[in-house]
Amino acid sequence: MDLAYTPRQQAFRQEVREWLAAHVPAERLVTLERKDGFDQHVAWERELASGNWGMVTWPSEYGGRGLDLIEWLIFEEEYWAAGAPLRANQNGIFLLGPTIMEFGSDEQKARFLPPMAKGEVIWAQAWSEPGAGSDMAAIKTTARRDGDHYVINGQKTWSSRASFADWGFGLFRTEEGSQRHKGLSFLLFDLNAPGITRRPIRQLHGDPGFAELFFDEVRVPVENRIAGEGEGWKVAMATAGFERGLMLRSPGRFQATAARLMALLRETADRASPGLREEVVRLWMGAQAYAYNTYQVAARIMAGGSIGAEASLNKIFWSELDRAMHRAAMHLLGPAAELQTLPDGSANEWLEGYIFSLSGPIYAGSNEIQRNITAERLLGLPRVGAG
Amino acid sequence: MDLAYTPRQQAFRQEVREWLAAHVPAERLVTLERKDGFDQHVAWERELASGNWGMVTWPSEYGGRGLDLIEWLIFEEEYWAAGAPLRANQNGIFLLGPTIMEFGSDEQKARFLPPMAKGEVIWAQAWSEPGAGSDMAAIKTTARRDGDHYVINGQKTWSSRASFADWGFGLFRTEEGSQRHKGLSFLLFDLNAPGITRRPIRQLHGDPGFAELFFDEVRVPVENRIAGEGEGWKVAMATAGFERGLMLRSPGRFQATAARLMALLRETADRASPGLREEVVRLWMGAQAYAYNTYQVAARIMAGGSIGAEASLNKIFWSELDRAMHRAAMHLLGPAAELQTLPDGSANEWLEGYIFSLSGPIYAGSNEIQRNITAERLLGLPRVGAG
Amino acid sequence: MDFRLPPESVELAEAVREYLAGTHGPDVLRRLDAGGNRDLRIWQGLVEMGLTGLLVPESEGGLGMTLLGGALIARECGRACLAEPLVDTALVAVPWLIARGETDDLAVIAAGEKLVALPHAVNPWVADGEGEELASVDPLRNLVAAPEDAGDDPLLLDLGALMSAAQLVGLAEAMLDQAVAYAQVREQFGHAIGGFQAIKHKLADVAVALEFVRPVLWRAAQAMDDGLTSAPLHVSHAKYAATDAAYLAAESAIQVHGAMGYTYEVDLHFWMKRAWALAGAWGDRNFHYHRIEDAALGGAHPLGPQHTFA
Amino acid sequence: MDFRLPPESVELAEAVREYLAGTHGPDVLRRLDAGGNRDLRIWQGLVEMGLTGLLVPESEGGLGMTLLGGALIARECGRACLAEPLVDTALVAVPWLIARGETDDLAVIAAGEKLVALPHAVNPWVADGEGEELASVDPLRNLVAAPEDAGDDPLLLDLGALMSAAQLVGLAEAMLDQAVAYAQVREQFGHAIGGFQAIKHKLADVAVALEFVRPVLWRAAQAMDDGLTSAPLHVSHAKYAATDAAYLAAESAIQVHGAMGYTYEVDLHFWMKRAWALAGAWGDRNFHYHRIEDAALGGAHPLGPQHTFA
Repeated sequence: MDLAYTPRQQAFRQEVREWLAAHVPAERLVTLERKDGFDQHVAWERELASGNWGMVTWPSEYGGRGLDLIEWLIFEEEYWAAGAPLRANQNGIFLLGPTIMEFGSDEQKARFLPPMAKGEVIWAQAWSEPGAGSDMAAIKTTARRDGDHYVINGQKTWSSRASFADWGFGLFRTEEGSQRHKGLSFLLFDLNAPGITRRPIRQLHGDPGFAELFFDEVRVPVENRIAGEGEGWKVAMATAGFERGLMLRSPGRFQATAARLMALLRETADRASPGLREEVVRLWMGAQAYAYNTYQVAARIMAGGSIGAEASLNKIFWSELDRAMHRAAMHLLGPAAELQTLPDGSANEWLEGYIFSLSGPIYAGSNEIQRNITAERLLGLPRVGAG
Repeated sequence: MDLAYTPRQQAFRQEVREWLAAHVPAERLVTLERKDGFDQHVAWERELASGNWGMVTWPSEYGGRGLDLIEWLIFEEEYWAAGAPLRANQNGIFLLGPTIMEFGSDEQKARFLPPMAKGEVIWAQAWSEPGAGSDMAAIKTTARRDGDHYVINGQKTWSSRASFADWGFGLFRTEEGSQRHKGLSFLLFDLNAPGITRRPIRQLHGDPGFAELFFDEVRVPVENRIAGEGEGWKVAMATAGFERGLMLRSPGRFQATAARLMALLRETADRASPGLREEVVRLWMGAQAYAYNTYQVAARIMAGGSIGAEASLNKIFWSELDRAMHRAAMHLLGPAAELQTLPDGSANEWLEGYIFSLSGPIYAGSNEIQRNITAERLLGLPRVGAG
Repeated sequence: MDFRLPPESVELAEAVREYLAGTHGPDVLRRLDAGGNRDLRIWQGLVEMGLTGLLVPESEGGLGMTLLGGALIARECGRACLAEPLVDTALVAVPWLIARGETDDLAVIAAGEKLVALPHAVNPWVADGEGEELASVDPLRNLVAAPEDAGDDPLLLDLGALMSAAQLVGLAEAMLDQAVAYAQVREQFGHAIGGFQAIKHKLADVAVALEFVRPVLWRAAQAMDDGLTSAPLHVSHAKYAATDAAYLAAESAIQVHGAMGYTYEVDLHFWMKRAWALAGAWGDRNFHYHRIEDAALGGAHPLGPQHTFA
Repeated sequence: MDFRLPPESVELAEAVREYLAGTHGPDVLRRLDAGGNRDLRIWQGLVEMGLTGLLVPESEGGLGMTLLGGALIARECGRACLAEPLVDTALVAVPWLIARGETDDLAVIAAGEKLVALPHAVNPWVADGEGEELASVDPLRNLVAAPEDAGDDPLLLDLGALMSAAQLVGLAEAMLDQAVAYAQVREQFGHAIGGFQAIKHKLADVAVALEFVRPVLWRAAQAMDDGLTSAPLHVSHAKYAATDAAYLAAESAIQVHGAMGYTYEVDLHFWMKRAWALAGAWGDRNFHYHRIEDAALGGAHPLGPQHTFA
């Protein structure tokens, strides 16, 4: 164990820090759940890509820097410390990108990865259906084979980024009459293809962050299928693993939140209840623990290991930590918590963040599902019918 | 709503307070989970009965005072405020007594209740079996009819007080081959009857608080059956309702613990962590809330109402409150928490109480079962197979 | 000693519950959110039920009810997510004016013809007042910036806190009901999700929390009616516990709803937003905690079972 | 930057785990409890594995391992509920003596021929020391009253706290394992109880807690090995978090065991009692919280993602 950064790592940190200091927008962007804000965030993706910072771990041939996970963590730390914007490109670079690298053909890699890295094509995910949320194997939307195309009919929902994104990926039933995990394929599709209707879903805060997608005889070329026909479940599970695992939520984000929360506590220390005070310090400790854990997992992966069902532990932890941090901030703010603009004139990011944090224990596989996975796969407890 | 005590109630409180001040043993009794301590507690029961304080709500013909639930609450408040001993007679006066009053014949009432009220006969419960804990309907111990007797064979376990008590009550399968809730009868039996073997179970703290009971052709007269043959489940459910409901844990006990905990916090305030400080105050609030709730339920019962599945809410609340109060005390004591005798020479009642409190969420129907009952009967959520 | 709620207050509360359930459903909240926020017809309905005069003496044309009776109605306002400024005017301002002997406007208030928006130093805003508008997370809350000279009258604070606590309890109850209703019909893995223990126990925990907040609320209201010196402690206990119960109910309810709960389409968000708003109103969780600690740990309030109703 | 545990330390820890699993099961704990508390044969086995010399320099006949390697072994001692005073002597006293340059006894200690029981002002007792006996809830703990002149050396405190945290982690892991094993076989309602979500999720929560305590522990040990000025903060974080995880594991495990968990017959109680004891040893939860708060909130320790390894 060596918990000191190498001179090269320190130099890299310095390079990231300087680039971000020069490029991070001074003004906070409009929320990416609105069209104007989405466009701002896409512009930021392209700015990042111009500096070759889109995804530092990707091979250089696809627009990355070929760096290792430690350097990725350093990049993320600096990114969040600098208060840089959320990533409109997240579904692409963290989920679909690694999926294509693992399961895609060389042609698919060459076709899809570089524009993804450059922020030229923004991706939406399309997993859930009205009847298939936690129970994703209940997917009904079909992709019927017709020569060198699939013809998609059905509906997806909670498709994040889909109101404004360019392309989507998801699971479709390519074998007629197949059940559950069988007969599914992983397809990529152009969100502007004929036959696709997007209906933005108004979220509880009023903005359309995700959308319903209606497919009416939508033709998708067979070459847009990742891995073999009927192998979709396996591919999707790997993608979901990326999502829950290392990549979706780098510790820097939560550590930055924790640091802001500690600053808020300092400002409000004379009226914070003692329990809230200790809660905030505990949450800061939690964010630190999450970082150490991630460094440990990263070191294991760099040494040839992998992240399996432990990803569920991760997902439970960060999502409940994030909610608890924002809840604590709401309590610290007290009477100002409800205000969209704080008395000092700044936007109430804590309120916005609290609302967003409520989705954490739900998306990417609800925490109930994660606790089942933890119990069954990590602890070895039995699966029983409905239990 | 009237939250003032009447002059009569105030006078009653004064009477209780004075009697207790004159009679509560100055020295703390030895734990009733040891024979010497049990005998001390039985002596205390008889002392209580001598003042006619055994169970103030019982009709005077059975050795009570015929008082109402408010007076019972006042009695309990003074009882716990005075630091009076635990009740060896608890299974009798709070569980079996009300059961006999509701389901027993006049002969049974006359035979069993007065000696119970006087502390002359101490009762043990005998519900669980090795394969029937939370799933009480899985009871296997049989009571075969043989003329005017039942002949019991089988085994009971976790029989509280049974190491030292005189009589027991429980559920037995009186119909051969019957399943689950059917074919069970509620029987009373002399723990010294031929064929009964008691094996005290050593508890985690080392003392034998409960026992296993082995029945080998034990003959019990038919007149010891409460209610009809095969009606045992109904009777037991009513008894369990008394247990979980109003009677088992009067608020005074928890309020006394909360007051002691607040005093401990005052003593240790200069080193208690701020979160622990708020936790203690919250727990005191919880004990108060439990008291208000009990007064509300008592008022409803006095007006002709009853306590149903809400008893499950009660049981969840008091058991987890009690555990949390004792856990907080352990943390306040810090390095002294592990010591059986505190630095000031007093017995570490907090440690003893913490260990006992761990049984609260388990006995009288585990809190998992209570949450199922709450969800299904109070909220109306569906019952599903194993879920 | 009788901890039963007064039957006539319970009956009125039930009538109000039925009335609001019938006339003030989520569709009304959506319509108000789409434009207007307030609706004179809704207000007139409340006036016709006599609610504006609930605490106004009968001599002034009111119903002359107690604060406990008022708290029962405030709870119903929370349950229905009522946005009209009934609670602030009829259940907070009226008893405060009466306590100060300022009775001139009571008849007009009872007639529904005057709203009273009282500022207080503990609130950085005035609800349904006049001045610079502030945007709340709750789209149906009309807030304006507080005047700089707002007073800090302790009775007014207690009235506001008590009635906020009552609304929070009603909001939490409604959120639990919505989550239960959704869990009964939403199916995953071939079963209604309400059949899974993970969902059952989560909602049971909310039920437990509410069961042990309600009596605290009634006790606080009665303590104010009785003029106990300990009333502020009991009000703070109610507000603190109701705040936590409402947060718990909201977080549990949205989790049970899954992604649906995160949409505007599902009704839940109106209730969550109101709960987050009222949690900070009339003294936040910190404020009320400190009052409790000062009294209970500070020694002013006697502890122990023999002092339950001190 | 490489957060992997040193392979040679992990291998040794695994060997110790196997050795203790084979020679130091619950039957041994019962035998010790029935009489004697300590057993020279057990001690001799530990000596033969080289554990008494774990941190003693190779020049003095030891293995010369790091504190991180020592913490890995302390965790195994917790997992096995080992009562012999190995941790106090070999993992707390030895590195402290080395730091003070008091190396005369190291060879004798490594040979297992000398125990060192160090008092500290933060502990009201000395474990396996000499003096007036104190009764602990843990029947296998040999405590005597602390001398009045016990010092308060901060390095000694950190060493004791670090190794207590490591034992607490091992204890918690063992309690989780015991609960899982019981839940796999105990049947109610026709199913193994481990199939019910209520049990699954309770135990999953323990698994989550442990997953995020272990790296804190390793980070604290490494910070001490590296001599960071922030080491006390990291040690306090580890002790505080390990204490909570151990309490959670104990309460969850006994709940899963039901009434069986409340008996002496089931093994669990030995682990619970050790956990309750070590929770208060070498600085309790309050003590360590205050050190964390002082450093992190007080401003001495830099906050933010860019300072993860400060």
